[in-house]
Amino acid sequence: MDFRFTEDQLMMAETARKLLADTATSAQLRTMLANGMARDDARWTKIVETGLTLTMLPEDAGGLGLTEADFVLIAEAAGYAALPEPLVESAGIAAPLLAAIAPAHEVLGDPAATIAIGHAINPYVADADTAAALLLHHDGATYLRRPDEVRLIREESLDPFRRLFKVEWEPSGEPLSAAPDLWSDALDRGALFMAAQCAGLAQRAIDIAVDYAKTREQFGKPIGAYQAVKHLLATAQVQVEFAKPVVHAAAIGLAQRDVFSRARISHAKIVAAEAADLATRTALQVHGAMGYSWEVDVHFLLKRALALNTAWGGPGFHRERVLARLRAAPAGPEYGFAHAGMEA
Amino acid sequence: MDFRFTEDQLMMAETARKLLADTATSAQLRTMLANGMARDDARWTKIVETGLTLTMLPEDAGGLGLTEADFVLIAEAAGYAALPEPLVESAGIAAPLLAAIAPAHEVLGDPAATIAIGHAINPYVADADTAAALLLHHDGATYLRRPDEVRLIREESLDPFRRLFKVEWEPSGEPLSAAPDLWSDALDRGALFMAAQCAGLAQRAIDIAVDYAKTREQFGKPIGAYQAVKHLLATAQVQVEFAKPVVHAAAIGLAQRDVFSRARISHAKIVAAEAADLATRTALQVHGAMGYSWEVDVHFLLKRALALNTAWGGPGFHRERVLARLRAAPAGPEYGFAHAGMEA
Amino acid sequence: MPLTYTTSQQTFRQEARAWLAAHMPPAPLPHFDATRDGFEAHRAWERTLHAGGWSVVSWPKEYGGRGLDLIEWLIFEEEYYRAGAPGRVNQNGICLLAPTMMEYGTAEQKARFLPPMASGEEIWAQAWSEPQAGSDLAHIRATVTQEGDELVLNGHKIWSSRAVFADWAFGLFRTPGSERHRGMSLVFFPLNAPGVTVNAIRKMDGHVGFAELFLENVRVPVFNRLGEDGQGWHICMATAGFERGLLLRSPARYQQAAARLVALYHAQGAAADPVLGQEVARAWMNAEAYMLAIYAMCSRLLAGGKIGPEASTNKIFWSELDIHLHRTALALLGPRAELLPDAPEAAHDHDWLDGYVFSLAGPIYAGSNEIQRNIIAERMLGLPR
Amino acid sequence: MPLTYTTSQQTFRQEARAWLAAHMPPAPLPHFDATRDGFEAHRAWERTLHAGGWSVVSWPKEYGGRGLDLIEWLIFEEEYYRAGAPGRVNQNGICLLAPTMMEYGTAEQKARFLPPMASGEEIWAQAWSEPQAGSDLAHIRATVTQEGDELVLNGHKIWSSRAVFADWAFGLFRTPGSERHRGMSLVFFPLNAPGVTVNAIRKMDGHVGFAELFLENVRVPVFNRLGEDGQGWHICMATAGFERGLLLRSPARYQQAAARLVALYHAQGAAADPVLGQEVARAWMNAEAYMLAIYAMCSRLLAGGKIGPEASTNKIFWSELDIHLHRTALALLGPRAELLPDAPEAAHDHDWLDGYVFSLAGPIYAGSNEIQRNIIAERMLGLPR
Repeated sequence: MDFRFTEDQLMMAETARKLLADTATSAQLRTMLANGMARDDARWTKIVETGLTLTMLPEDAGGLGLTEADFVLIAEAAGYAALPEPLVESAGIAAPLLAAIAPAHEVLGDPAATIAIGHAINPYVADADTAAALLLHHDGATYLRRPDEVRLIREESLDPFRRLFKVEWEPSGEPLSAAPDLWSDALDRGALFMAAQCAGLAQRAIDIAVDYAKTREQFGKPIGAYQAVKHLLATAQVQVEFAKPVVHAAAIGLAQRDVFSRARISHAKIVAAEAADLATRTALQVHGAMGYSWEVDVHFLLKRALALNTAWGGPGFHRERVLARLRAAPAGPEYGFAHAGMEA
Repeated sequence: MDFRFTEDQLMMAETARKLLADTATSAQLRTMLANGMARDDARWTKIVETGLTLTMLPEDAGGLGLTEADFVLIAEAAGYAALPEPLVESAGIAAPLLAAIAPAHEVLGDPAATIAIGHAINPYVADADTAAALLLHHDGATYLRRPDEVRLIREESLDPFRRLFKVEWEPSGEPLSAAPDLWSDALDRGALFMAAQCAGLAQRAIDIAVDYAKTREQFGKPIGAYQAVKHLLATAQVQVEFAKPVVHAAAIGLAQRDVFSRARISHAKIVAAEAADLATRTALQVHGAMGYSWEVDVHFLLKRALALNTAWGGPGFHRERVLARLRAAPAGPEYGFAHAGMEA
Repeated sequence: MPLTYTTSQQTFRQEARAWLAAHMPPAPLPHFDATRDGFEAHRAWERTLHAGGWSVVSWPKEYGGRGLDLIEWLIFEEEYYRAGAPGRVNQNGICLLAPTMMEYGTAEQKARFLPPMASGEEIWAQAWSEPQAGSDLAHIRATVTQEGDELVLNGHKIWSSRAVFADWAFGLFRTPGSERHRGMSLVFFPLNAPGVTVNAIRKMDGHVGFAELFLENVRVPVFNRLGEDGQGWHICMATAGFERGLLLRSPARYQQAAARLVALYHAQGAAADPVLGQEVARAWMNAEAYMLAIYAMCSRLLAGGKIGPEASTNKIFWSELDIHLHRTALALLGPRAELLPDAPEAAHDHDWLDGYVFSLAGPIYAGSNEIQRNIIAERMLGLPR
Repeated sequence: MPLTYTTSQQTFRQEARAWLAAHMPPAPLPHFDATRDGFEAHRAWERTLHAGGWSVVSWPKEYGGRGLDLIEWLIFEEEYYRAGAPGRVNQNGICLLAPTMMEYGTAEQKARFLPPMASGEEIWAQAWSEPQAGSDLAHIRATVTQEGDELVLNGHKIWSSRAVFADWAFGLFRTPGSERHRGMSLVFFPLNAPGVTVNAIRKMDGHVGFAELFLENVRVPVFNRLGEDGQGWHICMATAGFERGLLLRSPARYQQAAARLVALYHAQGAAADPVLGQEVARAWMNAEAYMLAIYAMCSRLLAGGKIGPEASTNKIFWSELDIHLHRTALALLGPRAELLPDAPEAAHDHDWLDGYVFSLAGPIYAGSNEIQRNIIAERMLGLPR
């Protein structure tokens, strides 16, 4: 029992954080918006070159063969940066699904290609237009389509970097796989990595607000010296501190694929989304009118938090998974880690 | 449309407040507890002499023939004083029930006598042992019993001034009345006056805490000068400010006896109980360890708030009445006051 | 005491309802902060309202009103929101400046400024804040100096709502060298006056409703000062009380939104989440509580009372209930919550998302809720500063 | 990295479980704060624990422990709460003073004080607060002066938990004339020493768990000072970190309470209110989150890390989750919630009411949550003082 990340995991996460801090700056995000760009090719190339898209691909698919516990900090970094590109959806959620079915599939051969995923829990598919392939669900089975084989109807999100589409298609022909468990695994990864992004963006919102509160003065001193502002930010930080360990434990435990691991993933999704909501609203309040303006980045985070709250299952869905775990098995100190309680 | 109390109503309330401030002091309450007294006879005599027990009795029963809108501020004053005696339950809830059935009943002849009431919504009857009579519910009908005609089993409450009893009895013989509507009216009065007491005790808790915060010093200044303490108390005061008008409107509208007036009473009960809960917990926090001690009155209020939260229907019951009103009739600005919307 | 309307109040309601039914724009107007077209469409609506005698029902007749009391104003507002009528583009003038002008303005000022405000001919922006003076208005630096019959204005204002398209603005200025609350004056200036530069600021929703204003030797007649030289702070505080306490946020606004929320919930039938049902009930109760508190306040004012620091409790309550109400709607919408109104699958009963984003500004503008809590603690509860 | 127990950890858990099953008191002990009998029953239980080698599993063997690490301590705590074993009457000593003494005490001090602490022979009270120094410990006034080999203590301490029945107390005293954080010393004194007066203070639940202490020329050997003269503040802050951050509130405590809450909810079957189901799920999640955060913290500490200001986030989180958990239980109990445990119809699965009242003290003791938020803001987030 050692609940820490390995040196390797921390190093990879640090690499991702630095890369995104350098390449997804406020100015770069705004340039994308001004130019109507769906993807920043230079940034994406660096992400690909660093191997981030290969983390969770098995080695026989040309990947690094790592696990959710290795990717979770990368997803946190993507949330922290409010990354526009679908690194998390593609490399963290969709690619492992395809690799589980067809590790030699040609789409997996190009580490720069992205894969979009249409899970029944999400009515819209993110970044479907720029994907090399879409993995679509029908009746438990998995179908693969190229974007030009389906009809994509844009459903514009409040989050200007989130490219959502309604996908119209026919589940004709042989499915890639008929195994519904694959979709259940995808849901676990989806909820987990949404939670990780939420944890990251919550911390970013607090960090931005802290920086502002140190310099902005009212009534003759920095607003961060006022107890009201301090306590707002401290309260948000407490939520983040007690969301992150849940996200991390959920990532480590995901492979269990049982009622315990699913409840922990759902727990992570609920509390990380709440932390993101509180932290981004707190950042807005601390910034005052400035935070309400387009020019300050707070709103990017606030919008992303709002979107991720319902992506891969909203609070009601995940609460029900928690309640299902409580109905299915006893609770208590000996059940903190699944199977840790002895059968004695 | 003039949503104010009359001069007469305000004067009677002021009389009640003064009387209770003078006679239900902290020292007097503590003397009662030390001596195991159920009632302070001197105080009760003054309450009776002032006519407070006669407010809502019809004139043909020797009362003042006033309404819930006249009594509601008296109930608030009783809450403010954390009054031990059952003025509200007897004069505000039980006596009008008996008067509606038998205005000439001998029990009503003695203004000092109290009446206890056993409504189905409350598993325990308050102050049953000291009552001249108990009004008991069975199958919609009303029965009257003297305490010595039933078996009283004490169920001790956290609130040391609340004398609860389980009543064991047989509904034999003729009921006093078979009309179930009387019990529905009693529930409305019960919920309303619990709400009024909660509003009063919430304000008392804030007032006590404000007084303490003005004098207690930490880190070189009064704790009330700290923004954290200010904001705790301001937040509690906001809740009180938006509970009181609901309580008052509920009292004025009670006689409507429809889905609108019942929803407003339930609304009042929910938010006044919440205000009492928040204000008493805030008072505790502001007092720190001092508030946790027996010697400071905060705990009397906190315990009363806890007890009144479930008396005459808990939050779930009253929420359901609000939802029933929303299902039964449209909502909207023209339905703020029942029947105010035109049928045009 | 009885909470029922008089016959004349009921007749007035009926009249308002009938007029609105007959004159409502056939389709929702484009947002007044988004484009000049939207702004002018709202100005036209103000003109229509004025022609019917509905733009400022509580004002004296001589300025375009009906001389009605606050209860009748509430009734009008109820019917206005019930009808789903357009937002009031001249709210800064009608709700914030006008009550102050009624109290502190000269007869000549009222005659000059109120009628075109009532008709929408002149639409007003406010210009309180400055980059270094948001919550802390005593720190404003923009100056006013008198030269003969003229006032010369200089400075930098920000977060000036409506200023991108409006005609006039009112703001606080100080005599050079004065400090804190002293030496301030409340002055009006045309936004197209020489020396005024208006730079639009985009809000987080992409609309341009704010502006920053640069004033360089802007000359206006002394006539444009409300009250005496140096009385500005006092007058401004009076305005702030009205803004927070009563006129800015009519209860009907929230009652109408709550009614839509209830309908949204009921439309989900048996599939609706009872946990959200609790929040729906809460949102409705909040709107009702706010309505009741305002009816009580208006009754006190009609009987000669004044708005005191309890105005700050109103501001906190409506801003928080508005956020809660819209959050509940978004929760009911689930994954559709994030869709912009033009998205094919966006909710069409109401623009809940826009309402939510707007609600988030509530705890910030008109004096942040942190400042309001300070006011409640210090002025209502008497805690030390 | 993998969140699984080693074989030796599992064996240890099994051993603890078996021992507890064999040695648990047959009936709940009377409350240790209520009566001397209850206190002594708990002392006897400490003796039993010690005889089995379970009273201080993480201490070095020489002082009565097993030299186990923090993960094993957590496992022991899990089994302890799972078994529903009695509250630890010597918690002030074992959890607060002992870690500090391990770090700052001399070999002689440890040899003198730790073994009787481990065995329950000497039970400890803390004596931090004074009437004018609650959250503001730098304002304490009680004094210590050295006279030869002796320290002379004078002053007035309050909110001293366990002090009514305990044997020893530790507290902060200052050199006369010193100010703020300087000149303080942490000193131990027997509660039956000449010059010590112990006045019980009743808590709101009627129990006498607190005391105020008057010290008049209480003489103790210099040996009873931990660390150097004047080092008291520094040492005390280290203790505070441990108190808030880790040892005071074991996660198992809340996991066990949450499990009982879940059972209470499930016992209501189909009649249970789904709105409360949400709160039950929340209470369970909170307990799990706290457990995970503590496992992560213990893992870092085992790898050489230190407890920093994040200890303050722990304090806030456990105190708030405890209140929420018990409130939820009371909501489930409805009208029975207010009944005292001796009432015929009181809930018998657990004393939820007493747990609730106790939880209300959580945001106050061990440094109020307001102070903790200040610490988080200033020391974790770096906001200006």
